[in-house]
Amino acid sequence: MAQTQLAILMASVALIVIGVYSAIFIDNIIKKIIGISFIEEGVNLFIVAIGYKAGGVVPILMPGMDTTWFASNAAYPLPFGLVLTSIVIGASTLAVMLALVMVLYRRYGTLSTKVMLADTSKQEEYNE
Amino acid sequence: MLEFVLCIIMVLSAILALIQKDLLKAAILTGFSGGALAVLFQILLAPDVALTQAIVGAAIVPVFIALAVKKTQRSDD
Amino acid sequence: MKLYDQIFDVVKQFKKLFSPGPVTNADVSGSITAEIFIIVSLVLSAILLRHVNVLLAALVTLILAVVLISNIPLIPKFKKEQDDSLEKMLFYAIVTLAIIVVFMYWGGNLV
Amino acid sequence: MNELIPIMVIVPLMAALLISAFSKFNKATKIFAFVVAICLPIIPLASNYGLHYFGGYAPILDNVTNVMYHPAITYSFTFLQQIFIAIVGLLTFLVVFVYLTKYKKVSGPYLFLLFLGTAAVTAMILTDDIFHMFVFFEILALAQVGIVAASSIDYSYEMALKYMILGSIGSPIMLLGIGFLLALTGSVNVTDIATAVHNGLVDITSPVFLMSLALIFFGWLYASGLPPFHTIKSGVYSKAEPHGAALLQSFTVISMISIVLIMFRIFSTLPIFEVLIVFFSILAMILGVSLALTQTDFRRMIGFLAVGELGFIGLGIGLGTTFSLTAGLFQALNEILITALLFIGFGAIVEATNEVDTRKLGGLLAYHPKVSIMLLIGGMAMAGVPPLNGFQSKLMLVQASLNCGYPELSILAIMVSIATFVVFVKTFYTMFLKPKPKDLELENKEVPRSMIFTMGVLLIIIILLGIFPDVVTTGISNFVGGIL
Repeated sequence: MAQTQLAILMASVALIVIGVYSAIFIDNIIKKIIGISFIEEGVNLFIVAIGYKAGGVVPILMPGMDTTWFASNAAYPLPFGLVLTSIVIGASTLAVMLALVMVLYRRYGTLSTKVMLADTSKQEEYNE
Repeated sequence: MLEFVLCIIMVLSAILALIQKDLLKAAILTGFSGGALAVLFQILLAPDVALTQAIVGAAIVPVFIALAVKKTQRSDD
Repeated sequence: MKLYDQIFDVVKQFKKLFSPGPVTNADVSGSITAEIFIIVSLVLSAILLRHVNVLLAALVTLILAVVLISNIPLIPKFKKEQDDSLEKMLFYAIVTLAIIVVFMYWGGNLV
Repeated sequence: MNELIPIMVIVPLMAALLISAFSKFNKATKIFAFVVAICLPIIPLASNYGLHYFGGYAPILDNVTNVMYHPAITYSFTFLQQIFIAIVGLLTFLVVFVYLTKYKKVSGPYLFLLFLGTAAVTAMILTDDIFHMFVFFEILALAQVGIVAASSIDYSYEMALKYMILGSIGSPIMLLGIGFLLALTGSVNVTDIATAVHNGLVDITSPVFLMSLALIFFGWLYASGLPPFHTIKSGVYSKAEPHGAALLQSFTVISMISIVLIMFRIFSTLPIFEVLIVFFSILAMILGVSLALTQTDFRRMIGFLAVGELGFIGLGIGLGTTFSLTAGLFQALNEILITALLFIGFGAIVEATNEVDTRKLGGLLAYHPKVSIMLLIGGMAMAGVPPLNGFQSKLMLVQASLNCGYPELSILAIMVSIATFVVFVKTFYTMFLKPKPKDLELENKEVPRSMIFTMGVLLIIIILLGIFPDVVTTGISNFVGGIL
């Protein structure tokens, strides 16, 4: 079952690479934000894959289970707890970014990063 | 076997979302990617994470993006 | 003679740096200070390579000094590369990430 | 009285939630915020040192291997945490005070963000759990973005969005590094990880361990605003309201030292760790100060200087001896105070003149003598002029790098100090001494008295720390001896 873990790792690396690619090369700001959120998903997938145990069971102790058998067969639950937090943080970050984009769209009328988030130091320094 | 299919679905829909011209389609494809990830979490023995990811990744995030698209513009040019 | 002209030309190029507004002498002298500071400090930090290899440090220091001095004014170029546009910030962030990762993977045990 | 340790995080967090919920009642909110803000510096000073285990799960001793395991999220509270939490609490109090006196109608969300940021940095420096630190680091990033976006300065939304986009690359990368560490050791407790590394349970030459260092290091660069993030960090400072910027830079410094101390405890066995930190610190000093010299917007100039000064902290930590670490941490404390003074002082000038370009200002010494004298002393403290605290920490850093056998670094540190001084002389001349330009209209606006009070308090601490540095350095040195 090592193939499963390998495939999962490949998929998470692919997601991270897609995210990094979109951060540099995609101009539309909403698509850029979508792309960057894939980095977060890839990292989450990776961390869950750490806790996975091939042929194991879900780390919930049901009544009637043998404790020693459970301890040697259950998946490692600590990474799952971390990912839960991370998912929620990612969603809230995405929401704040989209809200800022909506405000900025009203000012610029375009979604292009080159226009919206260009260098502003010259305009504001000497506006007369 | 299922996990390979899900990995491919997830990565493919991520790529497809980024090459769409229509941003609403991109939002829906993001939901596909998040949903596939949720099922993948279930296969990886993390049902609690899968539940959260199913709600957040497959429902809330696409809705957020769709709302943002509705308030701004739909086509990417 | 060419280097002299180039050094003399530096002040004119600083004018463009503050282009929309007036150029005061304090700003120009600050920029010249920054110019000298950046050359001296980069050369000085190149000397730190002597802890790796003395010959390498001498070579790098000399080459760096020649390259930096023959390329003045440096500050307009530096400032242009570090402006506020998101593209440049993202580009440099990701280039740095790639350099750190590659350096650590292949060279992490060499030091 | 170890119950006070979690209270340090809980009080600002609860205050933040209550204020944002009941911000309709203007008067009551003001009084409540003021009372909570006064409590913030007092709680750490009244508390005893010790450890706090959340949920009461005490460490478990493994009898076979004789190793302690920490199942609970642990807060450790020592002299270092005490002094930094007290200082950030004091700064929060001063900032909230300035904010409350500036506006008649307070904004609940803004106070919420200020208190949330304070709670987040307090938790970051207290915690002994690397994932707990990451969670509060993300909360801190959101609070910082909020503080920037809430200001009324032009282009603040753009800067906030840029900071968030860069952050949403930086923090998942850091989480990935934490994941690598988790995969290697099976724990997120820093003490457990450090024990595993030092006992040889982890192969420190393995690529996974090296990659975890690389990825966490990149996250640290984002958190502390060292290059390549120096432009965005200085931009964020210049786009926040002056009192907000004073608080933002303290958040940055504290998150920087709390992450770097964790990294130091885990990775200090790798020689390359110190090389990386020193390299980026040198880069930060050179780029920060040389860019500050060319700025005409004085808020931006302070922002770049603040980033350049972070290089000194990194230098002290990168050298890796007890003395240099003490110097670096003392420099961190000084920088929080000095930069806050400068941001608030220059903010007072903005408030009085409505102008941020040094080319359009001049002759302000006659109009605002108190502010200008205090700013001059603050600038001297940052550049390292003798009786002030910046001098003490920079002298320690120079001595430390000489002791380690790197005279180049001492020369570089002195050069950066001189360049910092040049920046101040130039700015002070153009703003305060140069004849007043004809088209500059000063409608005799007074600087708010609360700002002058704040600057006075900070200045007294700066001078006291400069004359009696031993009050702080002895305790920090003991702490450093404990982690080395």
